This record gives sequence, C-alpha cells and structure tokens, in this order.
Amino acid sequence: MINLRRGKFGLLMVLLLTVSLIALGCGGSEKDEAAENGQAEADVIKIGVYEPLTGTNAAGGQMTVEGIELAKQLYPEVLGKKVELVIVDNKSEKQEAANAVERLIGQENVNLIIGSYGSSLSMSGGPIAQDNGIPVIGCSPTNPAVTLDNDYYFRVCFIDPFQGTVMSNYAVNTLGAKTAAIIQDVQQDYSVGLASYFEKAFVASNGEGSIVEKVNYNTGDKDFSAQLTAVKATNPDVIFAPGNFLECGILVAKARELGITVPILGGDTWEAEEFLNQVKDYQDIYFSTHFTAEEPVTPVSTIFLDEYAKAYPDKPANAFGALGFDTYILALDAIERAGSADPEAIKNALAATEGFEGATGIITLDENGDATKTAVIKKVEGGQFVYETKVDPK
Amino acid sequence: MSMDILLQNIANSITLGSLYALIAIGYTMVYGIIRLINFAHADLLMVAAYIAFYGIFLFTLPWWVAFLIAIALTALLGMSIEKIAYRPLRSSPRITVLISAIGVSFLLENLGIVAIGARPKPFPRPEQLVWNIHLGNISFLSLTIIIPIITLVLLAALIFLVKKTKMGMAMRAVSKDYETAGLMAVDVNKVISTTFAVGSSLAAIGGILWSMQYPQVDPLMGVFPGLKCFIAAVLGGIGSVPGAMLGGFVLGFLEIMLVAFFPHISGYRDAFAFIILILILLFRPGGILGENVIEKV
Amino acid sequence: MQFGGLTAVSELALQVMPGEIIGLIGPNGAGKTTVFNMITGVYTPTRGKIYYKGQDITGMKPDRITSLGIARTFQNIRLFESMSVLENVMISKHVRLKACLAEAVLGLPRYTRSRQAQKEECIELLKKVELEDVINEPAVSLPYGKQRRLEIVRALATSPELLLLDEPAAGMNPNESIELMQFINRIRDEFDITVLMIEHHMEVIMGICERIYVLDYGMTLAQGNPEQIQNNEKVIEAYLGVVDLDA
Amino acid sequence: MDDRLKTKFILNVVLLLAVALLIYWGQDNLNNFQIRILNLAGIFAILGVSLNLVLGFTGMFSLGHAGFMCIGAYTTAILTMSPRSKEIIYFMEPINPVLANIQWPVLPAIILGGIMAAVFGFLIGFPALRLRDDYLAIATLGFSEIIRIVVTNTITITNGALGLKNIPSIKSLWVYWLATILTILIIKRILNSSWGYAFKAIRDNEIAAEAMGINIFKHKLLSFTIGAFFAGLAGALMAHLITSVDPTMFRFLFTFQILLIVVMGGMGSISGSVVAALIVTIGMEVLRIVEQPMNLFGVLSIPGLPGMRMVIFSILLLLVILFYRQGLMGTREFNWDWLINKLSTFKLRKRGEAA
Repeated sequence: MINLRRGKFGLLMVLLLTVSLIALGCGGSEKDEAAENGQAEADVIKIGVYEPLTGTNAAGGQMTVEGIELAKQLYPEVLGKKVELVIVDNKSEKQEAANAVERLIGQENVNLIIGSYGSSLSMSGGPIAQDNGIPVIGCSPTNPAVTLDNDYYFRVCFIDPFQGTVMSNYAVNTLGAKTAAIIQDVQQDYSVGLASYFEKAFVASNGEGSIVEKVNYNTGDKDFSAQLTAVKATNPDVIFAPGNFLECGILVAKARELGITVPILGGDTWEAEEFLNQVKDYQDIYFSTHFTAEEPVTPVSTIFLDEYAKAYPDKPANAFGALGFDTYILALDAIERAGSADPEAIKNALAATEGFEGATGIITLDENGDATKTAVIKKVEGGQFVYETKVDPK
Repeated sequence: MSMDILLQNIANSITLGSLYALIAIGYTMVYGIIRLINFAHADLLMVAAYIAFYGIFLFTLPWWVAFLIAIALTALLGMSIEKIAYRPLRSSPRITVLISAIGVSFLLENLGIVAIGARPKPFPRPEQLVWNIHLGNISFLSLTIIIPIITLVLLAALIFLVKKTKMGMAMRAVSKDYETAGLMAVDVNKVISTTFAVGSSLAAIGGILWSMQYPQVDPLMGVFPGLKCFIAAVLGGIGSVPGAMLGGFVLGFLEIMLVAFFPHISGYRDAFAFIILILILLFRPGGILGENVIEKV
Repeated sequence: MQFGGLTAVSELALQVMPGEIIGLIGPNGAGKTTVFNMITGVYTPTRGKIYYKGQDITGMKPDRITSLGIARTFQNIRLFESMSVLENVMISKHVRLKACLAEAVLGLPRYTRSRQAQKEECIELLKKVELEDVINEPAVSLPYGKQRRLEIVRALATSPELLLLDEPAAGMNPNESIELMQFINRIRDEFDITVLMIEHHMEVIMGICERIYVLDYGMTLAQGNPEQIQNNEKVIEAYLGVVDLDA
Repeated sequence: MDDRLKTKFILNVVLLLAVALLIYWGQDNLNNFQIRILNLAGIFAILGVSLNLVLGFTGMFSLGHAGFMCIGAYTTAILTMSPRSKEIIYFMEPINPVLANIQWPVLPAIILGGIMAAVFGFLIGFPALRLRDDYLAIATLGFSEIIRIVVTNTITITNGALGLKNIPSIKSLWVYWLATILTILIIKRILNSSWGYAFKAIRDNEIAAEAMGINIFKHKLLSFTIGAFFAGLAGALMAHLITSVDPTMFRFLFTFQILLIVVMGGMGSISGSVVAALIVTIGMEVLRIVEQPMNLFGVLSIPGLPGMRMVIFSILLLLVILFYRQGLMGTREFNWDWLINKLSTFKLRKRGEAA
C-alpha cells in the first residue's frame, strides 16, 4: 500500500523532471529551426546584453540598459541587417551572470555581448565568452582585472586606477588638500579599488601620513554617523568616499548634517538621480565621471542628449545611459569595420579601435582592451550636477 | 577622544539605538506570543515606508495623513500574513512556521522589486519634524530627540496595554500556553491577530522613522535593520518588551562605540553584531532581562 | 529539585535493591516523573545525590547514565515516529556498535557483521515479547498497548540492570493491565533486572510491587510493602481516597 | 527476500549505467549552456542533499550553508590559481607569501575545500549546536555572515572584495555529476547505517534518543560536520564552474534558495532534494520567459518584469509549506520495491492466466 504511493510520487517526480528538461531543451529546438531557416538567421545580427536588472546592482543595470535600447532605436541596422537585442537579467549574482552569458552564446547564438554593470559580474561572464570566442564590451565595469588576461573583453569606460588617481590629483592640485580621509565600502571591489589608487597617488604627492584616517563600512549600511564622527575628529582637508550612490547619498548628507564642511570626493557611480536627491541641498561634492551634458565632447554627445531627452523627458541624462549608448554604437562600428558578423572578426576590429567618437568622449582601446579617454569632474551645486573640469589621460 | 567627539558619538548611539529599540519591540511581541521569528517583520518596514512615500508623492496627502494610512495598512498586512501564512501552521513543528516566515519575507521583497522596481527612492522629510540641531560642536537631527521620545511613549503605552487591559491579560495568557488559554475562553485567534496588528504598527512606525533618518527607500531596505533588531530583541531578552528596548539601545551603543574607538576594524561591524548575538545565545539565552526556561519532558 | 521558585521534589530517600519491583505512587504533581528525570539525567538536582551501584551519577548526561545500565520509558509514549518497530529497538543498540562511520559507508565486514548480529539480537528480543509479527510495521501504527510494550522492549534493548517505567498501564483497561503485570513480572525474571515504576493503577502496583514509596508534594509520605501502604492512615487520607473516586 | 535484493542490486547497476549513458550522451549532444545549467543543478543537488541531511534527517535548522560554501570555494580558488594569476589579481595588497607560489591540482584542492569547510563546521557546531530550532537558525546564519565578513576583510589571503578570478575551469558534466552521485551515494549509505537511524531518532524525539544511550551532541556535531563538508565541496565545484569568486556570492539569501530546494523536495527525502534541485535550477532559466517583454496576439504587449522569477519561486515555497507540506516526496525515497511488486503481480497474473 505504501509502496504504491511511493510509486506515484516517483512517477510524479519523473514527470516533472521530464517537463522541465523538455522546457530547457525548448530554446535549443527553436534555435535549430532558426538554423534550418537559414535566411532568417542571416538577416539578423544578435547582440546579447547581460545586466543586473534585479538585486543590489539593479539601478546601475537599468540605467545602462536604457542607454543601450535608446541607441538600438536610433541605429537598428548594420551591414544591411537588422540588429536584435537579447537582454537577460543577471540578478546581481555571479552564477546567474555566468548562466546568462552561456545562455546568450549557447542558446541565443549572439555575435557579440554587452555587459555588465558590476565588475565581479563581468568577471564571471568573461571567461565563458573567451572560451567561446565571443567578444564582450563592458559599459561600466571599472576593475582592472575584468580585461586582464582576456583578449575578448573590452570596455568603453576608464578603470579604477585612472579614476582614483584623477581624483587625488584634483584634490591636491585644485582643492589644495594636504590631508585626506578615506571612507570605503569593504564589500565593493569598486570602492576598495578606487580608494587604494587614490591613497597611492595622494601619498605620492603629500607624503606618508597625509591620509589621516581610513574607515570602512559594508554594502547595505545606512548608519554612517560613527564613521563620520571618527573622520571629523581627524579634521582632514578632503574626504574621499568612493562607493555606491545608494550608501553614499546617505553618507554625504549625513556628513553635512554632522557639520563636516570639507569637500567630499567620489567616483562615477555617484552620477545618479538617487544620489542627487540625497545631497541636493549641499555643495563641495565632487566626483569623476565619463560624461557631461553641459560640455558635449563630441557631436555624438549631442545626439545622445537630444534623444535621451525625447525618450525620457522627466529624467536627466546620466553617465551609465551614455556608456550603454556608446557600447552599442561601438559594437555596430566594429561590426561595420569587420565587414561581417563573425565574432572573431568583430573582436579584431574592436581591438583596433582608435579615436572612436562616442557620447562620452573619444575612445581608444589599449592593449588590455581598456578605454583611454578623458575623465570629467562634476560637482553638486544648486541642487544639480554641474560640470567642473576635464582631465585627460596621461 | 575629545569630549565633543564622545558626546557626538553618544548622540549617534541614541539615534541608532532608539530606532533599533522601536523595531525590536515589534519582533519581541510577536515572538513572545507565538514563538516565531517573524522574518517578514523586516519587510513590513519597507512596505510602510513605500506606502508613506506614495501617499505623499502620488496622492499628495499631508505627511501625517500618509503616515497614519501607512501604519493602518501595514497593521492590516501584518494581520493578513498571520492569518494566511502562520495560522494554518500553528500546530506544526516550529521549523515549518519559520520556513513559512522566510517565504513571506522572500515574497514581499521580490514583489517589491517587480512592482516598484529595485531603484531606491528619496523619502521626504517633513520640515515640521526634521531640522538640524547644533550644540557647540555637536550636530544632530531633531529626530535624535523625537525618535527616543516616540519610542518611550510607545513603550509606556504597550506596558499599559499588556499589564492593565483585558486584552493584555489575554496576551500574557496566550504567550504562556495558548492551548490552556483557549480552554479558559480566551479567543486565541483574536489575541494573536491583535498582537500582529500592534507589532506591525510598530514596524510601520519604525519603518517611517527609519526612512526619515536615512531618507531612502528600496525593496531590500528592511533586511539589515530586520536582522539587527532581531539581535537587539534577543540581546534584551526575547519576549520581554522592556528587554527589547534595552537591547536596542545597547546594540546601537556598542556598534557606534566599536567604530568610534576602533575605526580600522569598522568593516567588521556587522560581524560584531552577530558575535554579540551568538555570545548571548550561548551564555544567557534568556537575554539581559529574560528568564531562562527549562524544557518540560 | 527546584524550577524557578517552585520546589518539585524536596525530600526523598529512595533505595532500590537488585531484583526488586518497586512502585512509586502519589497524586498528580507529586513529583514522580521529576524523580525519574533526575535519575536519568534529564534534570540535574539542585541539591542531593544519586548513587547507582555505589557510583555518584548526579548530573551525568542521560546517554551516559543509560550506558551505565539504567533505562526508562516515558509517561507520554516517545517512539521514533518515522521508524519501524525493529528500527526503534535497534536504536538502543547503536552505541554498542563495534565499528566507525567510515566502515559503515564503505560497507566493511566489521560493520556489517556487528550490525547483523544486533539485528538478530533485536529480532530475538521482539520474539520474546510477542511482537515479531509486526516487526516491519511503522511503530506508530501499532495499537496503544503494543506501543507501550514496544517502549519497554526498546528500553530493554539497551541491556539495563535497572528499568524505570513511567505509568506503563496508563490508558489501559483492567484486562490489559493484568496482562501488563504479568509481562513486567516475566521480563524481571527473564532479564534479571530491577524495576522501578510509577503507576496510578492501584491493582497493578499492589499486584506486583514488593515495596512502594508514596510521594506527596515532593516528600516521602510513606514506604513499605503493599499491605503496609494500604493500611497506612496518612496515605489513605492523602491519596487513596482520591484514587477511589477515580476508579 | 534474497531474490529481491539481487534484483534491486541489478536494477541499481542498471540505473547507474543509464545515468552514465545519459551523461555520456549529454556531454556530446548538449550545448555549453545546457551543460552549464545541468552542472549547476548538480551543485545545487549536492547542496540540497547535504542541507537535507542536517535539516530533514537530523532536525537541526541550520542556515549556514552559504558560509561553508564560501570556505570551500576560497580554499580551492587560492590553491589552484597559477602564481602568475595571483600576482596579477592581488594588485591592491600582495598575497601572503606562503600562498603565493602554491599551485595544486584541482582534485585534491576541491577535496581540501570540503575538509576545510568541515573543520569550520566542527568548530562552529561546537558552540552552536547547544541551541535548537529558531535560535540555531539565527546563530548559524550569523556564523555564515561572520565567515563572509572575515573573508571580505582579510585582503592578503582572499583579496577581499575584489574577489579572485582565473580559477581553473571545469566544464565536463562528468566531474560535477560524478561528485553529485558520489555525494548522494555516501549520504544514502550514512542514512541507511546505524548512524543514519541515530540521526533520525534525534529528529523524531531527542529525549527518547538520549534515553536510548545516544550522545545527542556528538551525533548532531557529526551530522553538521558532514553537511558542512559537502557544502564546502559544492562551493569548491561552484568556484571551478564560474571560475571567479567574491564574498558577495555567499550572502545568506543564497542559503534560502537551498532551503527552497529542500522544502520543495521534501524534508527527509534525498531523491526529493535531487529532483527539486533540477527543477529549481532549470526552472530558473526556463522562467526567464516571464521576465522578457511579451507580445500577446500582437496587440497587447507586456513589458518585461525583472524579478518575476523570484516572485514565482517565493509563492511556490509558500504554497508548498502551506498546502503540501511534505513536498514532492515527503520523507519517502524513490525505490524499486514498488516496481518489483508491480512486476511480480503482473507475472503472477500471467501465470494464473496460463493455468
């Protein structure tokens, strides 16, 4: 009697398994049909996008995707073929990011991949693309390790060392800082990376002991009063606090509430509406970014700005949207230069990119596949992001 | 450490501690009555904050109306959660109910992401409630004074409710042994519902105050405050309302002072909170104010 | 023994001789089960000592006390619900297994042999108590009386010298009670053990116990053989009257 | 009886052969994506089965699996990365010189990953297992977070938040599924041994188990340590599947996903956990459809809803726990008795007809 029930459950189990296996295979069989239907295949060039649309990095991923989709609307074709975007969510999780890239390659047969916000997510997708010989262009992963040792990974943004150094030079040369304090998010590679290069450059300029305090917090923290009080006690000339806009918005506002009036510096993630909302009543807040709406660096910047204003009338244009936009048009440019949708040819074309005009500036890819380009420094003033200055790569 | 800095840190501790205390009280009430770590409690903070946020921005309600609606709706949600997800499991093993609570929490967070998106939103600070105060070199928000006052008033009200009213007596009866209480003509379901309503309202008030202090709302905003406040509740003695209050203040104070005195290990702050939890569980599972109970064979 | 401010058992000098069957009686809440829990190490007495064969066992862990030769049953039956009758009994043999986990996983002969021997021992034991026909049934599917008996067998499987029975006849009708009495007598002789039992059914207690202790409010009210107890005025006053009403 | 045992043995061998054939077929005929998903499913099966040993069979509510995975993953990553990679990756603070030049083969590194996790499981279990139920849950969750925070902060060993990459990649279905099958077999053997029954006795009734002479603490610690070992093993395999690790992978929310698998499959059923692992992992990919923009009949278009998959899974978890508490399999296991019984009644009937 019991055995019979066991059997039923076994049966149910096998049934469920079969259904899910068939479902998994489904994508494959569709693809086979597409392959048989050769003409349909040839008419389309597929570009895969893997970005975090949920989870901790969702905001950055969503901004990036907005930019990519905008560019796609504007330039829907290349080499006389239609471009098809396949956007998959990587949930801000590494194993999901790896699955996503494998899916894009194995299941969707994309020719090229764009992504991802969050360096660690890019790092788990990278090796898969490399093994399959599919090129990837990153929009905003700034960790140097993303492209290291990977010929197939490129990016349109600058990297942490550059950004950290730029902010240190700005603090020393323009703001005249002699001492600095660092507040970093120990859980974000981005934050510790920038902090580390800032520290190196700052110590090189002002000598040992010029970093008067270095305190840590964790992603998701909301209370920074203790850290800021510790920093306040050391009375630095500037504070460098690279980190996610989520935490930093609250952190910077809290610093001002605590009566800390010295300039506070950060990195490119600060360029987000959410950050501005928190700090719009304050000033002397500076950060490096990829892009400015006020000083269009190239004609493409103007195009991007106009189109963005049309598509999202109630939102100011942001750097991540611009980077997404650039990634897409660079991809199309490379395909055109390659003259084919063959991944290997696209990769070679990408590696040879020089002086490409994007919305965020003139992009040249170096031997690692990293962009050397101008950084922009912005500040918060009168409740807005205001262009401050440009810094050229050296 | 100079006097100013020390005083500043004390002000910081009071702010953080009173928020922890407020949320911990809700945890402790629910735990006291049905012995359940209500994981969803943390997400009720988030729900309340969002309701208040939309009330003000979408429906342009006056802030106090929006807050009251948020508290009422959150209380309703808390009661419904109990009815749907916990009541049917009342006679099941505790593990089962706990998993159900985790499921509810999971669902609320993910629903939040789908329905309102993962991007954080700025929470409004009514000018009548929030302004800067500078005393010499010490600065803090008016909330640093307002939150502890609200916490104390609510604590007094709760103690009155538990000790002096009929409902409070029923609550105490149910928390001791709900089967027997049921035999004594106590309407157990009503008592538990009421407890959830009260606990959830506290979560809502906590969520709104939390969002004013750290003016940003996102679907996962409840997770960490939730864990910390649970630790606070255990620290004070779970099931004990004054204990939760005490635990909240102690935890807030310890956290702030850890960073203040040892800024270089500030990255270990969350680990520190968990270490406190584990030490308490091992050496004084009843918490500071709780009793240590022997299991009946 | 104190719980918070409550004193459950305060004065008790209980002595058990090898081979005896001893009854422990008293009204509800008199602290009888607490006595058992203290002997078997579930609770540590706040004051006082427990000696077993001259050894101080106060405060030892229950599993250690079991290994010294004291086994027990429970007032509310505590069988392992997910297991069959045989598996329930075999749990008691687990500690005597002469092999380690790695040997079990690899299926080495020392383990399989030792386990097989234990299995046969347990089957033998179950045969002796006439439970062999339900050996593979889920333990919880047995009728109440058999569950009680199974609990006793499970305790016997730990090879005890002293067996503590907590209300073995609870919920039984007179016929079953008589059967149980014979059963207890039989296992005492067959396994050469000492029995200490808590019981409310007076006919059981008076029928088989050689000596009886009466406990009230945590104190020894009286002790002696069944006859002495039946004629003890204090006991009649405090206790037996109540039982009459019950019966 | 003996006949039946023999039949069962043969059937088991046949099943294993069939699985081997399936793997062999899959390795050649599935695309990389499908293989990756199946490999991930294998890892989740190990996680599910090992959590089930602790939760479903020993009755300890542990939420520390993510922490043990973290230890396993980092152990194998640090041991197998090439010295050159390490030099490049540890660019913020150089790696501890003791570790800089180590490069182990993959297999012993993975096993050591499991052993390290087991050692930590043992050390954590020592204090934590004095607690039970929800207190144990919250304490193990705490320990798992502490592990993650320590890993984040010990930069010269783990490279902190930057994580590690260029971990040797393993792609073969064989490796992951061999590990999965071995795990299942070992845990099944444990559960069918005297120790397994002791674990179940503790789950069923701790006080009675203790009264039968079982040392509760020792056995709980044993079960917990074994669970930690396999969690570490799964973490190590995961590191080689993804080829990069960082501390944010191992947040406690990850443990909830494993919990979902155990509950869905049935607390107390190994086969249930395996099937649930397959269903959840594969379902996670299949359900991507619900997050893509949809076009219904060319008229109604629904924008993509990122996060919908997780909503579906949380609802599933709630439905199972509320209405179908035993999960897919309850405490039952897939077994041959049913099949053999069916076959023998069939045979009998035939014989009857013939006569």
